[in-house]
Amino acid sequence: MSNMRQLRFREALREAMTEEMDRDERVFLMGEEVGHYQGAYKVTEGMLDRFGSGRVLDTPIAESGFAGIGIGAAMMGLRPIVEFMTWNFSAVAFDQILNNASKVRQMSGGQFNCPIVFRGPNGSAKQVGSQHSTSMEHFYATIPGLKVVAPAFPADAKGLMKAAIRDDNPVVFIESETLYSVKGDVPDNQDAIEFGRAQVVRDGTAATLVAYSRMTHVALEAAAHLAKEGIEVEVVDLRTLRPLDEETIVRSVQKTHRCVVVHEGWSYGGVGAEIADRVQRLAFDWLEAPILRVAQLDVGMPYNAKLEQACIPQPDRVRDTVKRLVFRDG
Amino acid sequence: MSNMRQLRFREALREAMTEEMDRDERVFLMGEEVGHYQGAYKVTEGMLDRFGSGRVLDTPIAESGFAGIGIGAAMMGLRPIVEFMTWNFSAVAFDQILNNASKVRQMSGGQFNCPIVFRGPNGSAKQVGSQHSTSMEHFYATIPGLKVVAPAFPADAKGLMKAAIRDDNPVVFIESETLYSVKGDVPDNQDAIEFGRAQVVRDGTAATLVAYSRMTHVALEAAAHLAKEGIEVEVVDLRTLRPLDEETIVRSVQKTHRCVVVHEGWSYGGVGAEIADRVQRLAFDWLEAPILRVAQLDVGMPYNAKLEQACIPQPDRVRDTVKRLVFRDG
Amino acid sequence: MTKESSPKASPHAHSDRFIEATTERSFDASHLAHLYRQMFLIRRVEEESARAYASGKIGGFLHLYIGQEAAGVGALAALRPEDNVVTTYRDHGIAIAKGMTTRALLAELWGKKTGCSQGLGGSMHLFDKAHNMLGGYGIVGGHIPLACGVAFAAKYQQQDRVTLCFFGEGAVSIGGFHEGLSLASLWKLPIVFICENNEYAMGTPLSRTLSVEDVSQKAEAYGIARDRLVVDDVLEVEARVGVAVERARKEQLPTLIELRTYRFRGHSMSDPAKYRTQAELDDHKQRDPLTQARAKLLASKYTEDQLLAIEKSVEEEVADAVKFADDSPEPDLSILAPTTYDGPFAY
Amino acid sequence: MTKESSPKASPHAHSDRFIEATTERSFDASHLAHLYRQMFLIRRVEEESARAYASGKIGGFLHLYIGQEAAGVGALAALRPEDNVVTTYRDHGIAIAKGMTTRALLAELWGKKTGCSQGLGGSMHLFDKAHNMLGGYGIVGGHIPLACGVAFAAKYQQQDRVTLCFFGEGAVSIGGFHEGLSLASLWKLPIVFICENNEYAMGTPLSRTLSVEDVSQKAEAYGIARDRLVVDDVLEVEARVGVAVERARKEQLPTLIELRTYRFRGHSMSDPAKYRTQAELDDHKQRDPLTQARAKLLASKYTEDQLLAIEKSVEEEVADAVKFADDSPEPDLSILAPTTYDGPFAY
Ligand SMILES: Cc1ncc(C[n+]2csc(CCOP(=O)(O)OP(=O)(O)O)c2C)c(N)n1
Ligand SMILES: Cc1ncc(C[n+]2csc(CCOP(=O)(O)OP(=O)(O)O)c2C)c(N)n1
Ligand SMILES: [Mg+2]
Ligand SMILES: [Mg+2]
Repeated sequence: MSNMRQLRFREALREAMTEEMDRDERVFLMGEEVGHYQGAYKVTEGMLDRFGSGRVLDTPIAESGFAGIGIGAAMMGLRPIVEFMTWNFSAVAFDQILNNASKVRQMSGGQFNCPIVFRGPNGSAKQVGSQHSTSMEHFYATIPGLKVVAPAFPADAKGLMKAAIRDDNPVVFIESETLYSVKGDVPDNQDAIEFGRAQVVRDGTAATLVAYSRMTHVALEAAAHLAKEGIEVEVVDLRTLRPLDEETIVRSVQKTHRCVVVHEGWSYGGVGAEIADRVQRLAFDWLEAPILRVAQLDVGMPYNAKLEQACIPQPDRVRDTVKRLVFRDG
Repeated sequence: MSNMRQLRFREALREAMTEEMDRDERVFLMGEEVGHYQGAYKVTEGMLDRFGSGRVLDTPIAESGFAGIGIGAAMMGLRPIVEFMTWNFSAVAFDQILNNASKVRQMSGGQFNCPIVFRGPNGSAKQVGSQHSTSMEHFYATIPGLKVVAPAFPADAKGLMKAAIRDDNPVVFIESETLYSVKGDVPDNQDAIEFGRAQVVRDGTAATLVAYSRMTHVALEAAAHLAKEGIEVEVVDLRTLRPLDEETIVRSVQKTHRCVVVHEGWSYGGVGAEIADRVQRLAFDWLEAPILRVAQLDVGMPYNAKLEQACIPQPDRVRDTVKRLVFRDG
Repeated sequence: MTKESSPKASPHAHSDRFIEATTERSFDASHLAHLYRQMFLIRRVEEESARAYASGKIGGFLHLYIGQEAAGVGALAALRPEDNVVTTYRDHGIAIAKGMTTRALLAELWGKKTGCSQGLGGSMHLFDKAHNMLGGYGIVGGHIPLACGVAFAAKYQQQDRVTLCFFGEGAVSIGGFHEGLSLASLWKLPIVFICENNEYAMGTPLSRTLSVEDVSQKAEAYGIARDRLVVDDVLEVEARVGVAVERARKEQLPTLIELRTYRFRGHSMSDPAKYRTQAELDDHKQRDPLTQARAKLLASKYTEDQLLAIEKSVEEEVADAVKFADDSPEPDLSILAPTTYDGPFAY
Repeated sequence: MTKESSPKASPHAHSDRFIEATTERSFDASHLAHLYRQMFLIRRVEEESARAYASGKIGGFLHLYIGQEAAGVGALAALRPEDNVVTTYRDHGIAIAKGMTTRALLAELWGKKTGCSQGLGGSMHLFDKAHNMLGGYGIVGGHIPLACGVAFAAKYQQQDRVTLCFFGEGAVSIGGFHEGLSLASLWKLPIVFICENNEYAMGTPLSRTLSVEDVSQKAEAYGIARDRLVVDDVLEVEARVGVAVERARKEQLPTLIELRTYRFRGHSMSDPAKYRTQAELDDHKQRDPLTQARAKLLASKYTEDQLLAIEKSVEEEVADAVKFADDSPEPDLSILAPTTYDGPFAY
């Protein structure tokens, strides 16, 4: 067994990027403030010093431009990591990701790959308001040609980031500002983690909670509360959204017969809708109650702190939803 | 009863825009080639002549720029209709729609409305390739603050376009190049049609087919085939995707106990996923089989004609899916 | 926002010698006192905000306008009340200069229902319809086309209202800037684009984002008028922006103005601003336009006592607004649906 | 794509008098014959495509390059085989000039598995990795930053490969143009931006989309070199683009070149091109660079028979490619998954 260290989420990401840049000269990093400023959220701290300005590039504010540069460079065999200061700003680069990154392999008949990682924090931070709080993951998870990764723990962040950088396809890597300081055990020799493998992070029988990224922690908190009330729920941490490990989800639901999906994005057509579809389709005969979603309230994010917290899924909302399921009659 | 005329889909849209521009000076139209060229797909034919270049504006190729201009103008009380030559090109204006149009009312505390219509053809045309064939509706349907409309018939196109123009909120209006020449009865005095009311366009008991835009016609064709085999399915034409008329869908499923959603967009988190979620949630105890989706294959659109047709839902794929449901054991 | 008199716009706006030419000219001291009060009010509001942020009353991002007051106050002094303003997340100073009350501003920062945006917008999204303040926006460059639309509406409705659109020099690299200026030029929109070049975009100096140091030069690519000046004298800013405002109002032509200014604080509260030297900061503080305006007032008919009285009235206004914000109620959940849609909720 | 010799790049590329200066100079007739063959091949391929479109062998959009051949052929003649090209949906001519075989091109248009993109890309998305043809793209302006990335990669890998990026004058208004040029300038990328100004963007003349008629002038905003010429003489295009290519290769500096050209057909097959007069079209056809090149060859050492022989070889090449495309198999469904992802499918 390898030794464990306690790392923060941001440190785990940084280690993954650093190790991959050490082993592969084709990997480089670019984004706003990733270099001299050491990263808006300090994820890339020290990397400019280590790799120099040829491989750690501070960009102007031009997401579409530098996303496009990343895509072209990836087509030529480089392996760019493009940081969006937050995923909100990827909206101005949406065309590049949708129409170039995800499609170039297919429309070139398989001649050109696009091995690029787009990464940055997603969803709400704290009171940063309507235009800075959008959960963007489902905009990308819907697009074939992309892979979408959303870890909850430092070890997964490291292993999945390494896999993302090594992947020959474009990868959308979803982080969370409110996770960056979270600590967790990371094996010394943490290697790349294969995409498409969800993890059961808590065992239970009463219901299955499916979550990812920061919401896995919310789900676990809810599960702990529920356990005190005698309700043992299983928590499945997806880790990757595309590919989606439907087998692990279905296996759990076949055991628990009930399913709640927890995520921060809007519910309409969100990742939760996709999971609801798959679970009802693949575990139809095992379900004893409808699948329920706990998602962001269907509004833009308000600035006021209490309203914001009310919009974002909280442990008590998850708990109440599970109880509605468990105590459903008929 | 009012008299009926046979109109093409594009004529119905044009009449709606023309009538609304006649009755309300604040309404104006802009987009690429909408004026002198008479519209890339001739939807706006004759409108420049009628309203002049002050109200029918040919724009440069700058979707983000003119979408933004529309949004600012709408905040000042005008009622712009912004044509995207196709919805594919809205990807470069995605930020404007997501971060400005949908959010400005809420982030101004309700002070500023954004009464704007974004419209244009969506999804596949015929062999126009990967970057020109994306079904974009679910990217918008997921966003609170927007309304999303996707009619299948000329009368609905007219009535819903009038409603869209009169609506005080931003509306995404989904058309289809392959529908523009389709004819249908339109009442002489077709007035605005309220959003959020789906229509049962064929009665049946064996299953419910839910569709919208061009796929309603595919669903109807499949239904006709199935009828020959003695399977009578009900077809629900959604007409608007946000608001979504879950009552009509659920009422139908409570009767048929089976549901298939047909749409052109990708399945992951598509409108079909949302409908699957709502149906299993709201009609759980009535369902005798899982809800199935017939969507675009999970790839970018290939150019080759046969592959393209294989990617887009066809009547036979719908028919086979229904039969799988109807003859499901257990 | 109304002013007692306005200096005449100079025909030499493009000349660099204009600065010297006008600093010598006579000026209306009471008008300057009025502008000084606005600047001082902004300064104090910002200092109070910083304090409130530290004590947790304000959350999220907070981008202070300290150091740049003369830019916004000078520019907005050239407007009529019915003219429109659109700006970025660094919007407190602009909002005040456009007429928003200190109460409505602070209550918004506090997240209260009495805030200008009912506590939903926060620091970055200040809107005030009554004063034609069309908002602060958080996506860099995204508001520039929107501002063009505001100008478009005035032209469409044949109103001679001018729109001012503020942005930082960091916005010049993004597509929204290009598309906005391009369309404004093509369609001859009554707008003035004001680039507040404060030398940094977060931690990035202009030299690392733009290959051409003179931002105003971009105007050439669009064939529109331009101007460029260092913000020292608020009256100078007013006069130079005034020329562009008149061009917009009378000729329906856009202008790009680069105001060279400086922020004394970090980009936002979380930025320790390590990327610049203390000497650089001190140098700029020594040329603080507020101090300059105060000195100029003292050198004219104003006494120290009169200025202290003005400053005291500002302190009272700020204290009142803080109390108002403290005492105001928060919005509750019932506000969310009706502010998301006008009319029935759509889901 | 290899050429027998290349005229030396002139140091006077910025001078408008350069055109006269060089038309008089000596030239390598066999090189011109080589370029003439490429142009004639493109012309004939396009005519054949139009016919195939009418008969239903080609579907979707079809944007012909007829009239513009000298632009692409001249520009690409200035490249080395290892240099890269990125262009728009109007890509047939560029692809051929970059070395794509006529077979691979036509088979692609026919949607066949033997096509350059296995029948998946179609007319607008021609890719040929072996010839460093990095694709035709359908979103106006979206490929410009991508092309900068291609140039970036060469610089990163310290290869002296130059990237040529083509776009229409319609692309100049969009954000992608601005962000691409801005970054190329800032990061000193080895790229040449070639605006093929054919006077129309679909039905819209330049005067309705740009306030500044001289597109090349945009270069000033980015502080990069520029050039502007009317495409008459393919050798002239080669020489002038050559200057920029050398600048990119030797100095790692970008250039914006405006090639003033004209398309003889509508925007795509569905466009009857009613927005221009027959006289205007005739005027341009009279100056057809193909005719000019042919005349110049005849005036040099080439005989009519030799040119007919070249033309006959082109006809044979086209006929062969048509037959090849006709006879080739279509791709089947099994191709979709492995071209969507490299490695396991992700759903
Ligand atoms: C499209 C986009 N990208 C990135 C950001 C993050 N961001 C916010 S402010 C800022 C710097 C802007 O600098 P500048 O335009 O000079 O304005 P200043 O803050 O100096 O007033 C950045 C990068 C953003 N808000 N929007
Ligand atoms: C972003 C975007 N908007 C609109 C279109 C539709 N469109 C395709 S080509 C074209 C005109 C382009 O003209 P120009 O750039 O001059 O190139 P040309 O066709 O003349 O070669 C338009 C509007 C598009 N493909 N992409
Ligand atoms: Mg700045
Ligand atoms: Mg053109």
